[in-house]
Amino acid sequence: MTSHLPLLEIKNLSKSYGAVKAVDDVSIHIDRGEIAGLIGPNGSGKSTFFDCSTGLAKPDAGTVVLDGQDITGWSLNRIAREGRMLRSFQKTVTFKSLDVEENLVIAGQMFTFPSIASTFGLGKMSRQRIDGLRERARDLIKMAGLWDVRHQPAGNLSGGQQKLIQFASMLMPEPKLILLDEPMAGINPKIIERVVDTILYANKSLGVSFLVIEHNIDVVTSICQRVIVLDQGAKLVEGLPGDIIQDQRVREAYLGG
Amino acid sequence: MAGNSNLSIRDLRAGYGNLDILNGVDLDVPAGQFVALMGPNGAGKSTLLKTLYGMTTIKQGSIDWRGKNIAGCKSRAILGEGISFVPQGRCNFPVMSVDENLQMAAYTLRDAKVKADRDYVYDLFPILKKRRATLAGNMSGGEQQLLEVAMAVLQRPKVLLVDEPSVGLSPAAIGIVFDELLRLHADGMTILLVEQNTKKAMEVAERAVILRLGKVIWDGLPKDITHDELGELFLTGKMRGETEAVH
Amino acid sequence: MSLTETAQQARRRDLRIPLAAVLVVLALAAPFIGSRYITHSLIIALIFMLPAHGLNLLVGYTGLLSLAQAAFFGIGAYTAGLLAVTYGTPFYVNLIAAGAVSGALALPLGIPALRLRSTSFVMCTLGFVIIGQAIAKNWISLTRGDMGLSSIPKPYFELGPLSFTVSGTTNFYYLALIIGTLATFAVWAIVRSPAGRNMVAIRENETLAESLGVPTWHYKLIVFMISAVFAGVGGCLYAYYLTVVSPLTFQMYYSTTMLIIVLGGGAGMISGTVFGSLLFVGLTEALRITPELRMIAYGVSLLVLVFWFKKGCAPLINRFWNAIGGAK
Amino acid sequence: ADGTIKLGLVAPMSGPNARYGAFSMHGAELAVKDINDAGGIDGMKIELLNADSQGTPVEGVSAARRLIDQDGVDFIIGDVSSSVTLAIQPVAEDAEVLLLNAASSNPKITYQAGVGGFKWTYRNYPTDENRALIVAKYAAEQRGFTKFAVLSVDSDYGRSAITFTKKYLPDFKGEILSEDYYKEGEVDFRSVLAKIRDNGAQAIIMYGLADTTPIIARQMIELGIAGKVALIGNGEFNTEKTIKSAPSALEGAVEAAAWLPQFDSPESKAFVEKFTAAYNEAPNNHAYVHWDTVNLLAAAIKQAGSADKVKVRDALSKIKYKSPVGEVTFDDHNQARLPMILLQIENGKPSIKGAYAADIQYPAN
Amino acid sequence: MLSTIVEQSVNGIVTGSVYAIVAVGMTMIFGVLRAINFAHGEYYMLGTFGAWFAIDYLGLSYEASIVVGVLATIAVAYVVGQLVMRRMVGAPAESGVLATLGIALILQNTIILVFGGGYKFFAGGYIEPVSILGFSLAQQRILILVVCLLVFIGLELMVSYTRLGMAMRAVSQNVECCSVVGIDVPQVVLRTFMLGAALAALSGVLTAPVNVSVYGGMGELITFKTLPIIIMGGLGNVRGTFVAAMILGVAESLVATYVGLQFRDTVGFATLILMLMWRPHGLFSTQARF
Ligand SMILES: Nc1ncnc2c1ncn2[C@@H]1O[C@H](COP(=O)(O)OP(=O)(O)OP(=O)(O)O)[C@@H](O)[C@H]1O
Ligand SMILES: Nc1ncnc2c1ncn2[C@@H]1O[C@H](COP(=O)(O)OP(=O)(O)OP(=O)(O)O)[C@@H](O)[C@H]1O
Ligand SMILES: CC(C)C[C@H](N)C(=O)O
Ligand SMILES: [Mg+2]
Ligand SMILES: [Mg+2]
Repeated sequence: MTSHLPLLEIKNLSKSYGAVKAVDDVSIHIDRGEIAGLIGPNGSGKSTFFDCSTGLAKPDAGTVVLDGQDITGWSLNRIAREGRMLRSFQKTVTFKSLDVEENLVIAGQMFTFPSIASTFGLGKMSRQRIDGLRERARDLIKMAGLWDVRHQPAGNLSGGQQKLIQFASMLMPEPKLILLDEPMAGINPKIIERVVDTILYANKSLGVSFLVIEHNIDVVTSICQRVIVLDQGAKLVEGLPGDIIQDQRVREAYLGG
Repeated sequence: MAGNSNLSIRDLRAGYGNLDILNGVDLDVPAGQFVALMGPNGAGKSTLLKTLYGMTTIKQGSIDWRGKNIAGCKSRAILGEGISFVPQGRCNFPVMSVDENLQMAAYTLRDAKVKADRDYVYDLFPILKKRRATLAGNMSGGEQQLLEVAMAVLQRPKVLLVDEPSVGLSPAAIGIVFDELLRLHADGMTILLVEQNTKKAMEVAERAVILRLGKVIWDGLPKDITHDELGELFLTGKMRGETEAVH
Repeated sequence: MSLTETAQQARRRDLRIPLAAVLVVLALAAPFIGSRYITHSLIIALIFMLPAHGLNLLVGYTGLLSLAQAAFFGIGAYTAGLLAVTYGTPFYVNLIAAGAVSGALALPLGIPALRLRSTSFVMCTLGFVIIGQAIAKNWISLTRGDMGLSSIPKPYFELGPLSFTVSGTTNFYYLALIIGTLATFAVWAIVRSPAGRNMVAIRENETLAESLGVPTWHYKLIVFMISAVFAGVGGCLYAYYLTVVSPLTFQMYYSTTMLIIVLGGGAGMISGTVFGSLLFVGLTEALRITPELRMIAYGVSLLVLVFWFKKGCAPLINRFWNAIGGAK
Repeated sequence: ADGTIKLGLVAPMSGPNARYGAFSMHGAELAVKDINDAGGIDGMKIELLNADSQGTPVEGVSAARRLIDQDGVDFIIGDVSSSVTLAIQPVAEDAEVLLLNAASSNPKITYQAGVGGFKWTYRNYPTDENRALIVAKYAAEQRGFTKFAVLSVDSDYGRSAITFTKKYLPDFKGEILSEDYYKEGEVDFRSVLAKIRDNGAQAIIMYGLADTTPIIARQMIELGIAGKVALIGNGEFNTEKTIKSAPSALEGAVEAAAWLPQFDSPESKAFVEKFTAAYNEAPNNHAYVHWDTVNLLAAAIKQAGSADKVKVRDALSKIKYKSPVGEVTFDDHNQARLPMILLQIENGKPSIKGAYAADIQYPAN
Repeated sequence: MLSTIVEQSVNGIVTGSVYAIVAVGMTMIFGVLRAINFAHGEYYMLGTFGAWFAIDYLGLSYEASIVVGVLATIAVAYVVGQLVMRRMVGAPAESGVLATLGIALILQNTIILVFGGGYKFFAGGYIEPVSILGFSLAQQRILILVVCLLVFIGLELMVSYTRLGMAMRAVSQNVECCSVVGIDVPQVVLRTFMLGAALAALSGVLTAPVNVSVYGGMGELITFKTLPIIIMGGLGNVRGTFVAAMILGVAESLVATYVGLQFRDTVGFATLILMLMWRPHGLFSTQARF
């Protein structure tokens, strides 16, 4: 049994750029079924921490263990495909000239087609799989309030709409763990509620765990079971959301006054 | 009609290519006012700012600024008229250092005050000073956002069009940015702020304008609208208990 | 409601099927309609269409601008030519060998090249053409150097007891038409598959695709190899049709011709490549009416293309196709 | 007879190789004009149609196809580049159109013509083999050179001339100390020339391009080997322009060519004069061979008494054509037996050392 | 042995200087347009033709012909820039390829049409050799070296300190943001393009005396020589271009000496490929994070 082990365990992760210690010996863990928050001032190393854990950047030191397997040094796509750990980007990125639906179908393909060879198939099986994905995509599109623009090229959508596509993409496949980098930035308050609901739903019903970077403190306190605070690359504190926002150090470094 | 230094928008229809996004926007902004533009995602807020800054195709309508119709002018000319713009999303020079980016921000200004201004923004955002030799593109998302706000400040505009400056900023940084906006406003700058952080926006702005589907559907004082009403407006375009939108 | 709908459909008849039928008939009857020169031009168009299809997979679908097609074209031509001249193997064997050798060589070449992004990749692939030519010139024991290969026999088939030779321009045209059609279908199948969607994802944003679990590196390598197979097959036809293969086969002019076909036709659209090969081969031939101004006019038409048909001709074709289809 | 005779000319008219096409075309044009002005061939005028090969096989074949099918020509002259000519051969054969080559020197072209295969290809130009033998022999026997450096153009022409040189050099106890080939358009030879300076070669064997010769010659001066190492081979060493560009480097150069402007015959001199008057520049070898080949064709038509291509072809096989440099006949491979002229630059002036013809030894098969 | 290597290195540096002047223009144009200018060598050719025309037809001195060649090229570049290059701002890389290939065809074949396809002799310049430190070198080559150094010092200063230089870098990084800070992008593109073309022409005119022959197709070869350089130097990087040109010049010289001239062009691309395997983004490139 591995279930008592944490889902994700990162130990002593460090990354420097020249003189800047972007991530400085950070260790965290995410439990199965948990929604954890990662907060910290601008430039405290949150995104870099994501980059190093998901294979986009190479950490200088540290290990990443996912579900009992050491994935340090795996490539971004391997971590996504084999590790079933997905991440979103802080920068708004979409497949710009493809429409919303295609954007989501691409995101969904990864577990539906087990091998590269299978993706070259055009048979009935392949078609059915794609139809299934398309249906799922439509549901998510409705959730995100993008129904009216679903046939628009993603690049022509507003900033917030593109951010929503990113979020919906994460939910297309059913991964074990999703790392979200500021999913609510630039999203209108009403849709934020829906996004929050969707996260909670995915967590409860589908058993997906989350690690969320977010500057919207209300959201963090309402969804996260545990919050980790980074400051200047190092872990400052970790604890329950309620405690964290009362913490004097956090108030000084992050919340401001 | 309105005075000389008003920004007045009449029946503005604009968009991208053949696609119209703004469907007849009317808006008067007296000199020195601080307006928050809000609305759901895809309402056309950014499009409106871009249109004011000459970056979209205008089909119809006028934009009067200091007695001159600037609809259809090039961005450079509009900048020359004292209007500057902080777009949504990344807008800096990624492989130039922070210092050089700030230099570029004052590209059109060539006076001695430029340097003093730069020192001022460095004091305002110490993190930028710390990173002054870092390439802008290598900084964190929030740091870049601060840089972009700083770049707009350096242009010393009369009208500042700013699109979601709080995105990606920590609560502390949001505080600094909004305080700076308030200070600029106090110095007489006209500000059009687009925000999704409605709570914060309504705290600082004198007036709230709500856009939906390319039209102004509500225009009034921030205190006249509650948060729940705002959410309702975003979703349905209607206020709770009302049948017709105001204005 | 449904009544008016059918009435409308009846009024706007779908003209696509009749038009497609006409096009098929035209393609089949071409050698009997036009002169042999026209047939020849069509053969050249079909020969260049093959590497262009491969290039379209690279540029149009995967977003990798490559100039290496002439190198693989040359490798295919040499493979087929050498086999035909030294061993006298039948045509289809050489055709497969040409594709296979080109495709196989694309692997070691692709591994370093595909690590590069955009322009560096372009230059690296251009380097393959130049280095390919140097090898063809200097590895004399294999390639016969600048003397080249000549008198490549006519395509000959040996299927069990049956054997026949394709001779004459008309017959060669049908051979090229069959191969061209098969290749077009192959491209169609590739781009319609989920892999095709992944390729487009790579073109649109490689890092994002990667984060969504697309093994971009493998796809890029595979597509690079597939495109080389197409080029190799084209090279084989070239060798048989021209009967000579020389180091000149490795030349930038061919790479740019293929690129112009793909971009001018409309990158990322199969109809674009098919149309582009007809258009640009047709254009260079049509411009022969004025030998002095020919290349100048060709240059001007490239500019016209860039400014007035930004996405190539394919959007026009699609619009036309939809218009006659009666679709709204 | 009446009507016009359509004659197609395939040559590179555009692109980097246009410089060859330009001379070819002027040469052919001049001949056609002269013939037509003189009333044509038995009253038949020649119409010259030119088609661009761009120096590439595909375009060359298209050009030939168009001339044959669209314009209906029975006679084609072309191309300069051997690779293109080799590709056109089967097209001409297939269409039964007479292909007269005037400037490609790859021996294969006539290995596979006449009894070798293609019945419709004729070549009125010496092969690389001829030239290589004559030059090597002269350099060894008359000049006493034994140590050579190779610096030739990296094309079938430059390469095959050297291949044949190597075949014959041992007969004259010559050895090659270094071997380099330059790309068309190369402008920097200092490295190679320094190497040659240091390796003690007595002569540079150069089968090269006319416009590169002055560059090399000037750099020889720069490196101080002008006058110490001789240039031998072919590459328009003899024109006034070239010699003027670097007199000391070209002094003593030995060249073998199908034709030279200095060749002392009235017809040749008249050609030079006419060409210069018409185009404001002196003709080169390519201009001459194309001019001459048009005249050869005209003579064959005249002899055949008709413009019927089969008759003309038969006439060509038997012709004894008086060219400005001597009598031309064709062997059983449709290869012209041509005298090759050899000259040496002496006191800044080319001096002709003789005209040699050599029969080709065709490979047995 | 050693002296050969030194001599060949000097040769290489001289050759590298010629490449460097052409390549730096190309790399700057790439910087502002994100397009490889396949027509760049044609401006080298135009400059040479202009100077040749000035000497042969107008009877001017070599010095005057330099001015004529460069000015004529600038005039052509102005027209091309106004009609074509300005409009390439923000266009995809593919459009750039097609457009510049088209321009190359037009320029090259127009010259062939006007002046004939044959080659001309360039008569002018300082071709007398002088001996320095035991090496014999045409005076013209020393001139080229000196001009090359001056050009690069000038450009380095311009790019780092002048408004045009800063604007050029800005355009290369973010076109949209340029309009936000008030940079006239098409104007910057046009000026950069004219500057690049002028440098190519200058290189052409300076090398014409030692290269002697002048013909319509000469530009294409130069274009292909400079391509590996601009990649190696890191696209848009002035200093990198200089170093890459020198490396390539020396490598070519050594290969021509020790391996064979026929492998010379291959060297450029082979060096490039080897170098890219080691440093995929060029020698001096700076990359922003994703
Ligand atoms: N490639 C790089 N080169 C140089 N410095 C870098 C690089 N990547 C990150 N940094 C630096 O590392 C620090 C951490 O950046 P990171 O993006 O992780 O911050 P963050 O916590 O995500 O901040 P934000 O909330 O503003 O997004 C920043 O100060 C940034 O300047
Ligand atoms: N470049 C474009 N081309 C075509 N349509 C566009 C383009 N940019 C935006 N749109 C469309 O215009 C509409 C309004 O977009 P806009 O960016 O103005 O929204 P917004 O109000 O700023 O939203 P957000 O809060 O998400 O930034 C959207 O529906 C979008 O699809
Ligand atoms: C261009 C010339 C040097 C061509 C040469 N006569 C040949 O046979 O190919
Ligand atoms: Mg971040
Ligand atoms: Mg917006």
